[in-house]
Amino acid sequence: MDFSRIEVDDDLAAFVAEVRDFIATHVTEEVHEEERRTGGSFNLALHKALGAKGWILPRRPPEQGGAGLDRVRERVLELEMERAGAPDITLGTTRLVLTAVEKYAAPDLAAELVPKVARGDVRFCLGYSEPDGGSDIAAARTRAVRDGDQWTINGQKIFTTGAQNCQYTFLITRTDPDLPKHKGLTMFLVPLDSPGVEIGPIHTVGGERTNVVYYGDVCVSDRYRLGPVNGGWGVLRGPLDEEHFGAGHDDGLSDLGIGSSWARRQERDVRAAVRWARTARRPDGSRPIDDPRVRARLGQAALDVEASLATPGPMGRVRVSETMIEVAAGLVDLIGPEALLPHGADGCLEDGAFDYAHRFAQGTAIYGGTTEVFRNIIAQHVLGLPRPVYPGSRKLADSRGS
Amino acid sequence: MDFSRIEVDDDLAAFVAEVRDFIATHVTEEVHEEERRTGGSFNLALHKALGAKGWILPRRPPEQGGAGLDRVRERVLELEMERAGAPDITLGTTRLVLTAVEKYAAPDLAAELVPKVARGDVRFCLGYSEPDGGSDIAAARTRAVRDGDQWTINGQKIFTTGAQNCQYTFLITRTDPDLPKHKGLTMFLVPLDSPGVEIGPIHTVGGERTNVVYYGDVCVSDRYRLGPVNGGWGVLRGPLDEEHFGAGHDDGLSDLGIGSSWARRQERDVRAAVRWARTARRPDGSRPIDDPRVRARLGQAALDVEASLATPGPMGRVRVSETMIEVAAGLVDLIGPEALLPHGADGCLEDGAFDYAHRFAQGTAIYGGTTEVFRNIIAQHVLGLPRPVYPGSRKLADSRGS
Amino acid sequence: MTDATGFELRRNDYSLSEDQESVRDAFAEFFTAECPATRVRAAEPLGYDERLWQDLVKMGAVSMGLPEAAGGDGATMVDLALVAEEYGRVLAPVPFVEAVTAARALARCETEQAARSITDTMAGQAPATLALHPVTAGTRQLLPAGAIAAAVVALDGDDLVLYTREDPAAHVPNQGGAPLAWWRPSGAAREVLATGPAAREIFDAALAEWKVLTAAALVGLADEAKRLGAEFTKTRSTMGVPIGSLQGVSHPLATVEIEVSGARNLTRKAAWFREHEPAARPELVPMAYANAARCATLATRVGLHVQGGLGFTLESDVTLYFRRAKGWSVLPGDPSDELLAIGDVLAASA
Amino acid sequence: MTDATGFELRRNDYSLSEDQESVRDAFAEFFTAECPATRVRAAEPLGYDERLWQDLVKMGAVSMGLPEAAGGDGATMVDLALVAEEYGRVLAPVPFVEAVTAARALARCETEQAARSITDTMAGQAPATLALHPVTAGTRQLLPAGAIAAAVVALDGDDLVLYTREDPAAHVPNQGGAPLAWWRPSGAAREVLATGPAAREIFDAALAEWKVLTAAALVGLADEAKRLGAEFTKTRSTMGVPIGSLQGVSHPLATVEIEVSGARNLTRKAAWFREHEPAARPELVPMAYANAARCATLATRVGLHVQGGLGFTLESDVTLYFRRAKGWSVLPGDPSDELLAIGDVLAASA
Repeated sequence: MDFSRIEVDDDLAAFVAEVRDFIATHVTEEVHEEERRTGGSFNLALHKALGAKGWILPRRPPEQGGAGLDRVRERVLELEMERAGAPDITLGTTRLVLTAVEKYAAPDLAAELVPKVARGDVRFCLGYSEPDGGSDIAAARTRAVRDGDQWTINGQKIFTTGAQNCQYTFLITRTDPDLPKHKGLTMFLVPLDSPGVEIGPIHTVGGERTNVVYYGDVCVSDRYRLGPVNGGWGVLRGPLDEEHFGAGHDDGLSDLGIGSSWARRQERDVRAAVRWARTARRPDGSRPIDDPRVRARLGQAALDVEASLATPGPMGRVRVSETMIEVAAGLVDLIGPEALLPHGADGCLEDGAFDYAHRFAQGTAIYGGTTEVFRNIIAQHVLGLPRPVYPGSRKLADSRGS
Repeated sequence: MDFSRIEVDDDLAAFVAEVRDFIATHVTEEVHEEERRTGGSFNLALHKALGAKGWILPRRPPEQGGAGLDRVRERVLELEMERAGAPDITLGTTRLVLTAVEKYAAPDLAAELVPKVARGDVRFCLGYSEPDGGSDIAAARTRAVRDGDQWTINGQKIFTTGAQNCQYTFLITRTDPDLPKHKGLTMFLVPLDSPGVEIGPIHTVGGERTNVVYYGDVCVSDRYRLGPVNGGWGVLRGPLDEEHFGAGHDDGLSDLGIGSSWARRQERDVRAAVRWARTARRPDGSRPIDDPRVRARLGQAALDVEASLATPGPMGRVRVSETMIEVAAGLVDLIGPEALLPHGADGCLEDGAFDYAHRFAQGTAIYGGTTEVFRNIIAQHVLGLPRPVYPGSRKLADSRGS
Repeated sequence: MTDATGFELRRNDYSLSEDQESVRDAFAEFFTAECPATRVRAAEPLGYDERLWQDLVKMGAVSMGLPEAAGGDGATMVDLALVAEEYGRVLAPVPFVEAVTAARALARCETEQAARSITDTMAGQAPATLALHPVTAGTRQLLPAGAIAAAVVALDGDDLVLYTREDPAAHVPNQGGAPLAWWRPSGAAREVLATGPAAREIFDAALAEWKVLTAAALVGLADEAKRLGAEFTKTRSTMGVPIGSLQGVSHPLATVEIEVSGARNLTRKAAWFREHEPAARPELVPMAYANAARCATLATRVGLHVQGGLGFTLESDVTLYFRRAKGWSVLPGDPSDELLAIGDVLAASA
Repeated sequence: MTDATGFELRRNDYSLSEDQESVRDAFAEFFTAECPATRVRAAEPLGYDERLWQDLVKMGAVSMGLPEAAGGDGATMVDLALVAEEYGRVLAPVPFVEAVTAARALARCETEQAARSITDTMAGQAPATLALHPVTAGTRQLLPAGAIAAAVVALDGDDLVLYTREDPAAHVPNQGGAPLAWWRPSGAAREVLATGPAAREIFDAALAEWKVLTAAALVGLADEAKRLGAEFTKTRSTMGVPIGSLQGVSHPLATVEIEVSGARNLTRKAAWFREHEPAARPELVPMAYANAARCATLATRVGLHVQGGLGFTLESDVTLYFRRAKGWSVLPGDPSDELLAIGDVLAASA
């Protein structure tokens, strides 16, 4: 157990300064403005600039396009980028998929892609969910049919976030509908410029853009298959477990769970609410912070955020999401209607942070599996409770029409 | 919609006085003391005194052993008895079962029992749950086997509250294990002095006494059968619906749900907490009520109780129970360790009301079906959501070993 | 709370009369027919549909709540709460609550200007609205319906004042999609409507009515958000079963049903007491308001969540409800300040 | 909260060292072997088992937390929190938290009487305990372990005082089954241990330690209540399926797992900061305490409820946990006062 300060020697201080310089140059108000406008969580210039620094794959050696950073420096980079609110969803999905690509792609494909990913020229998105499928990814019905060295793909995927900014999607397909549900799946890295791929934008109440992606007779070379035919579930497991359980990097620096960066964002929102409470004036001239009820409620909010950061694994995933929703709603209540004025509106507080947080929070209980999926995981894998038996848990046939 | 005061004319005022007199005479400190000691929610002398007044079946005409009260007077009696904390569980189960007895028992049996019930000489309890059965009453495995005019009963029931004070139990038995689950059940009114009946006490953390009742080769005459053989589920439905949905007496005076008397008890606890907050002194000499945080929390408690009283049907049943638990815990927190000193302890507050309420509350989410059972009812019957399919929902065979 | 001492027995009748049912059904029908979600969307971001408002006024939504002396129908607060619930159910982009409460306040003042403002509102003109906070020198407040109102009823010191102006103030975009505007009493015609205790009394009554009707609107909003969620779960499947059959989905929806059904009754009870015995249970208005606010937050959260990723997209109608749950309920400030108001009543009770 | 300005990077390592794991395992083994529920029941209503206490002292549960100069092993607050969690898990009827915090406070005072009291405690005699509230003239307070303690460490005005007495005070029965007694400083020997700011500092530290260790005990209590509930649901069936496979049962248990796992980590983190940088994150102690109190309330409620009617009977061990969840957590007063303490830190932060 260790929460001590990392000693900042001159060398590390110089690195911090370098990161902050980089952010000041590349994570500009224009980047934020574009993000508010598009919700894509991606900025091409920023991504390329990261690539030029070797910071897309920062710990890799320079010969692999990285910057050879140690874990401490990598963590500095992560936290400073996060604090600056740099758009990073596509950066995250790209890194997530790369692991599977390096493990399962043909060597020549991996060798081709890694340097491009490192430079920022190639990005990956996740082709998991289907419009009718809900959280049951293994029920995928998008079909891939083989014809010699080619596969023909038909189907549609939803919530393929970043598709408009990526070169490939990490696609789960059904290659054998007669096998048991989890055993007839194959993964592909599908070039998004293939004829027959059509990307349609979907916007969320949180201000994000995601996509529905249609695949109509899309021809993909077998070269882009990842792992064995009908062995797709195993290929997907790694990245999925990373999403479901968190990376679990046991290096004493990492977050306990993947929701931690959301929680830290909310920590900043609570701090912003404290600022508001110290500076706003009530009609009687008092400050909200002078009111013990306000202090106690800010105290509860800070506690919930701290507890969510301390909650490990899939438990943390749920605790963070539910805290996000609860605390964001509580801050709106506490502050009143001004909290609902968005960025740019006359009189908006803290750049619209409270308005944004309240809308954004709802999605965090859905991304990468709903909180119910995670509660099932906790019940079965942590508590050892008996697994429920559903008609369609094992066989694909039964989930037809779903 | 009408919440106006009932006008109290001289006649009604005299009745109120009569009730209060009765209570002062019969709901004495000794009665309360016995109740705290035994937890039986029954006092023989009180019950007989009620019978002598015609107040066990108060609206029936005197010739049926009642007092011929109108609904307003009946309501006065109910509320005053409740406010006095008169033990009344056995009174309630007796009334509940009587409806089924009058509807389904052989006329001579009903004719024999009604006056005895009215006088207080005969009381009924509910023989529903079984030790392994949980909330699924229809899965009853207690067997009744016919031999001519006699039935032989074997099995055990749990939570037969009041069995030690009753003459008969309203027993659900399995008479045909080969029929579908709900169709092989038969109801009996089993005399509790029958050889082979053994009553074992069970005490709860709420201070109540209930029982496990063993039936070993208990012979019961067919005279005590209620309703058709294998038609027991229909006989049970009436009393069960009353427990599950509340009486639904649409007379503009009645409670919305059966949990309302609990909620009114809690209303008195909140009022007691207000008294505490006005009289206690903090180390700095201030009263808790002077603290806006305390007032706001008492306000939330009062709101929750009021909302629970306003919530109808099965929804109210859940809202009341969950409010009981939440508010009782909240009052303990608010007041601190003195709230946990039981009746009679040095320094206990309000006669130990807060200690009692916190323990008692937990059971209210279980009695007559857990809150999960009621949520299922709401989901399926109010929201029209699809019914889940379980292996044992239809057939008894599948619930064997459960 | 009932009186702990002395005997008091009250009726406990939540049922609606036939007349009340007719009023509710008529407005439910109007709102359902005239205000599908497409119309709510079309009225964004301002949150005002002038034609809908004029049609609603023609139906008598404002006049019904005015005394007969003022040309109204003398409907009770219960009737108005029933209408407000239907208004909330469809998120109608009209200033129903503000216009009604302001007009009722004006009707309690016997000035010429008050009468003229009522006449204007009843003619379907831009209505008067109510400033929820007393005027404080040097500060502005967010005014409900401020971006469309022609006049403002406000408490200014010891006076209840009607401020009229040529043009409504500039709309301030907000998550609730409401026609809010920043407002302070500058440069507008100012007429004192009442003064001293009478002014305070009329203002307090108007604010209480605003809260009761907003609570009712939040109940309607919550009920519909729940319905949208529940319907979705009936048709979607996972693992071969409809998701609505899974307790992980059905139990939260049942919890919403529990909360909505209680919030509805509590709000109507508050409306009844407000109408018939406002001094008897003063805590009911803050109770109804705080409870409806909490209920709407819960119902929209669940109604959205059970629809998974689709519920979170802008195309999903439930997001319209989600945004207004908070947008409406925090207009007067922190809804949990109501808890303190309840506590103050408890503290003062015998 | 981390500092918003300036750069600070901290480690975020919740893992236990091998030594810490050994300490935890040793005490877990001791408590599991020595303190089944039957022994907890046998010690009721007083809530004290003298032999168990002596055995625990022999194991070094008190001495481990004392500085080497005082004959102890210099264990950290993290180590003590690990032991407290195991103590809470079995509801051991011993004054572990009180004796340890009082002894550590005494060890910070350099008086002869303090040293003697420590020696007595370490010999397995009736220990000293800690008065959680400063002495107020004319009022008495409920003293944890008051019915078994031979001495009381209390803040009295500007002084930290050790009160010793012949016999422990009379036990007050209480829902938590704890050896509580009413206490005021009368008729007992009185020795000043420290005075002025030093007295306040030692008292505040002792109270913070008491809260951290009680939070840890509540985490253990909650974890076991959850386990009892979960085990029950694995073996009981309804409708032909184990009830633990129903989301209406498994999801609330999962929620408890979420809360317990977070409360555990948060408490250990508070213990770490208390040990190593008490001034850096003063809000962590009230956070850990309020959170553990809430968690224990939830865990015992759910652990009891999922066992249905059987869970509510006195025979069910979970009721022992249920009664202590509140019994332990409200000893210093309202756990939500901790929220105000957190808010005060926030208000004072830059």
